[in-house]
Amino acid sequence: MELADIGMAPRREEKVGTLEEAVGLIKNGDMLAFGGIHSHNGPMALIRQMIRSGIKDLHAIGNVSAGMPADILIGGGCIETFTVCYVGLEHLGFAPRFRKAAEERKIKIIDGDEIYYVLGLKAGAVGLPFVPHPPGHEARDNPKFESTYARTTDPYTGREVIVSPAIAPDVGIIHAAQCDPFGNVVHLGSVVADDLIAKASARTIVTTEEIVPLDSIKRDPKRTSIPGHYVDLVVEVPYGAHPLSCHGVYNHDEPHIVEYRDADIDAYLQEYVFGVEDHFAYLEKFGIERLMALRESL
Amino acid sequence: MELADIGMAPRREEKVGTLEEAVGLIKNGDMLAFGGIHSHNGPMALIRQMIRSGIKDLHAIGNVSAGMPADILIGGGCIETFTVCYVGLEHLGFAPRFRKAAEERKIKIIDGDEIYYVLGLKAGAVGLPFVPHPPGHEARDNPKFESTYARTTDPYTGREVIVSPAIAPDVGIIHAAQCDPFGNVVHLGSVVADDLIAKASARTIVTTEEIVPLDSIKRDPKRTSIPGHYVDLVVEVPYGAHPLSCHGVYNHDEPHIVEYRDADIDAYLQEYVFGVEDHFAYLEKFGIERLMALRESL
Amino acid sequence: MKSSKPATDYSIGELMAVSIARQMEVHDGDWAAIGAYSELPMASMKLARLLYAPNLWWMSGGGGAINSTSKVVRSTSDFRVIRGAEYVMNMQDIVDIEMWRFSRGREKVVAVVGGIQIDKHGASNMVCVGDYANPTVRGVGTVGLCFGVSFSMVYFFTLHHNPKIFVDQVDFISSPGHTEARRKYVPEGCEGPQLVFSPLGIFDFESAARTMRLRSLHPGVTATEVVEKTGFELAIPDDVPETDPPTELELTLLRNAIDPDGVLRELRITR
Amino acid sequence: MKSSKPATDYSIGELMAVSIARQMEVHDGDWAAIGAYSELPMASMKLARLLYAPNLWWMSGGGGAINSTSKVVRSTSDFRVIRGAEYVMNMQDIVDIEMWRFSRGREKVVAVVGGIQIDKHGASNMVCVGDYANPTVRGVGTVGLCFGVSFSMVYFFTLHHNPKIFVDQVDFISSPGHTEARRKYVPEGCEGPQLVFSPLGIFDFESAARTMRLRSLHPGVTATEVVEKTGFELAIPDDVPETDPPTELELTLLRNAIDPDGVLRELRITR
Repeated sequence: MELADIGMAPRREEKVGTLEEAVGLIKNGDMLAFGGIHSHNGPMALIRQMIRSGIKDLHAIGNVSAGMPADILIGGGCIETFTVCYVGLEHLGFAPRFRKAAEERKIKIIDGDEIYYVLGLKAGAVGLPFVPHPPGHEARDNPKFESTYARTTDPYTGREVIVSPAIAPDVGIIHAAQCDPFGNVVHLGSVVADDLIAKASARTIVTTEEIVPLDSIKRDPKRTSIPGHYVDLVVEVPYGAHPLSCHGVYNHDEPHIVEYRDADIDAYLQEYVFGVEDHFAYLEKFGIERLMALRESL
Repeated sequence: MELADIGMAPRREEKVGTLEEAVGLIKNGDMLAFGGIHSHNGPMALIRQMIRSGIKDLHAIGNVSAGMPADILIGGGCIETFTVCYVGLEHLGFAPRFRKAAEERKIKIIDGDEIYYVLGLKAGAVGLPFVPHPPGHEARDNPKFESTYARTTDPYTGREVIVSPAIAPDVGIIHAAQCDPFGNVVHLGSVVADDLIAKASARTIVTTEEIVPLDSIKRDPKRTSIPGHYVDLVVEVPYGAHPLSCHGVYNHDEPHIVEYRDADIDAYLQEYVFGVEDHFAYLEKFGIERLMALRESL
Repeated sequence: MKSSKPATDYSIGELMAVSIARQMEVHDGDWAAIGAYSELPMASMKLARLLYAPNLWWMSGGGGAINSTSKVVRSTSDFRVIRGAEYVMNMQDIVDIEMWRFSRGREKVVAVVGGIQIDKHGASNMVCVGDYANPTVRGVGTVGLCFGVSFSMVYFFTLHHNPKIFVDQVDFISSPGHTEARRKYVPEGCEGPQLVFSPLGIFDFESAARTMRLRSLHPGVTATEVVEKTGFELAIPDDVPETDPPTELELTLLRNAIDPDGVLRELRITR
Repeated sequence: MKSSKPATDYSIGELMAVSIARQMEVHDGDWAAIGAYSELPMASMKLARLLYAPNLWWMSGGGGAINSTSKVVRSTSDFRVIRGAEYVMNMQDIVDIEMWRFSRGREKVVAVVGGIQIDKHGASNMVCVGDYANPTVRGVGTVGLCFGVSFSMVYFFTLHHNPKIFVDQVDFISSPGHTEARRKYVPEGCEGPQLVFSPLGIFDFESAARTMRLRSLHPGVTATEVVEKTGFELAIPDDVPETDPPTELELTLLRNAIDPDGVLRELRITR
């Protein structure tokens, strides 16, 4: 019982909303980070909703190893610039729309490695002015992308050091197994950099398999992977990562990722994005038996 | 069953040792970091063994909020320099031997705040050359400790920024509720900066309430707070944090901390450090009933 | 929401805890940190979330527990504070918060902290009394007061009110007051010291020179007494109201739900 | 410890996995990372810990699982890899490892990774074929190859051996080889590329000019074939041994304990 229940105090506000409201927090031209890694934990339902809504000119900083979420955003015409650490489909090969757009110079690319990405987000989260890199990185092909790196002086040694910028996305979008109505997130598998994305982004949207009650969070606060104060909106979207996995809930649907890879992108988008009314209509295309077969606990 | 059990492969080596072996890894003049915070999770049994062994001239970087562990190391004559973020006894007042040594200028002090401490350890862990600070910190009394900070240029704005050095201790000592024989640590309460200390230190020693089997760790690897590859030696020391708490196992013994605070330091050390043969002889001075009364699960 | 009649029998600690809790109403939806030796603001944060700021996010000192609903204990890093919390920060999380994140431009990030000295412009000092190189009193250190130049706002509380604490100018600037140095170096949005809650009254920095000004007197305290016990010239408006006493509801919550062990009433507070 | 008789029926993937596992014997007590698209080295790490390097610590790619004992799956970030692991790294942990930590001066930190191009000095490229600004083939990105200048040692594996992969000079230096630039910029202790495991043989960089040198030929492969399929002048010693085939024990472990689903035998490997 809360005092709010008997009218003696204001009630805590829930942050729960819809995919449509989530897209409303994303503006054309925003810098966008998305969570997960490779074929895992990407906020795919929200990404499909973004494409359906015609979001444009995004500067995606992706995630540290982006696959289908990056590729479909490019294929859907949402991306102007991509900060690339890795965009590919692991053992399934290159990400075809990313590769095509890059080779045809249809998108602007900023190449930054995992240090650039992770420490950049960390700096962006807290206002560190820049990230000084350890010595040795000068031996790589940094001169080819001077827009990525700059240089300053290490006052302790007098040496010149390579530095990279802080990264502070306008919007971070994340998918996780559980989240309470106030934004407290629980990852059942890898967090990867989802916590950093939430910290660094001006607005953070969490889609989740299941909105759990606050009491579930309080049972073991050490399981909470992202504290809710970083989260602006929570959307319950079962199978919201499909065809990627949601760690600890279901595996990735590899045959469908292959189907996506090999499809004509316009036909694919017509069938699975524009041609379906909403996320549940999308799921109906796969059927309960197939979706249930993907389920697997940790 | 392992292949080593039937002689078909070499056996994984355990890192288990004694407090005496732990002290053997600490040299006079070393830079030493210790884990925990305030009256919690300090590796007190190992610290008493260090004092008993006459370790000298340490540069302690302490923990971010150090209490009795800092004070008794100073009282025991082990410290030459102390990098101070906080040394005190919370609601129990100033740390008397720290205060006396500071006011009598018997120890050298480097004042650094929590950013200096935490980001310095982070940089030390990975070889970042220095830590650039966010703007605004120039408004504090930094000029009074120029030895703490230096300055360089932010190449993105042209502004001068304050920077602090990477911190890479020679030895980190940590106490936690559980650890397996290979160094995988489990904190039941706050980790604070113990994980960073383990990462940044050239040698890391873990004292633990209980050495648990590897299978216990593998049951839920997400509970592991420090991976064992950062750990050099594991020592099982029940009540090894007494009179501080070990989060999730027992509370701090506040009456004894008060007794320590108010005691003549030489008399205290004679009674509780030099006058007892080992850790169990120390515990016998309190008796089982008192020790059991401190126990409390999370 | 102070929906209950004024109480008559309360301690000065309870009055201060309630005053801070009420102030948190303007921070509903914001984020607040307390430090060590902070039983009093710990009680305030809990009371605020129950009555005035249900959307306040707060951190219990270095132990890192967020929105703890455990009973008040004396050490804010005590692991019992983790009970009923929603997240447990490690030191990296804490430092991430201590630095700058106005990029979000939404919630304020505030601190409720103490000091061994607080001066007329609201600078605070935790490092030393006297010369830094040769101190009369060596304090605990620079700790987390780095957030004095990065948090949106800082509130001070003190358990004592005397000229040794309230000094004309601090001997070491852990966190700067409303000075030229702040205006020169500190980013906009970091608004600095707001209020001081002492055992004698509540103070702000709204004088023309942005020096400490009496805002309300606790019941039974006179302006003369405050002036005598303050080590600089305090700004005193013509009309100084009395601090609203706790209500019965606030006290009932404090004593039954928040602090059943009576930690707050046992605090050593001197005027 | 290769205590079992040579096998005769094995796939090229199994031979490569075994070769890498055996090499890990010198890294017993060290730390190793694999990346994405790494079913093969994943099997190697598991085999190494069973037979040759029980004290090896290894990380399964971006999912961050340390010392996983699960069966081989195709995605190294698959959550099933967390089963039987001892710790799960987040990206900050991973980047902390990717950077420099020779301060410990004890264990080596090694990587087993691939590349879309590898050149004669051991530089690797994951970014582009052709001009960076106008590439013929756009690769996946610079990823974690930053550790090419911070890890103690780098091992390469490739699932194909042809002149498009083994080029005279990479079109983009993701990770530098044994060049003047490495000697000028990279700290001592970071020793660079060590061995290359390809479907045709094993290679080192021990020629006088520190270029890629044939170390052993896989059974049935000739030096002439390797030379034809390599896009630069390979150093070839007078005597080149044959790569030791897997033993029955190694194959039994691979097929029953490590990779019961047969991922390794289904790998698309071309010579």
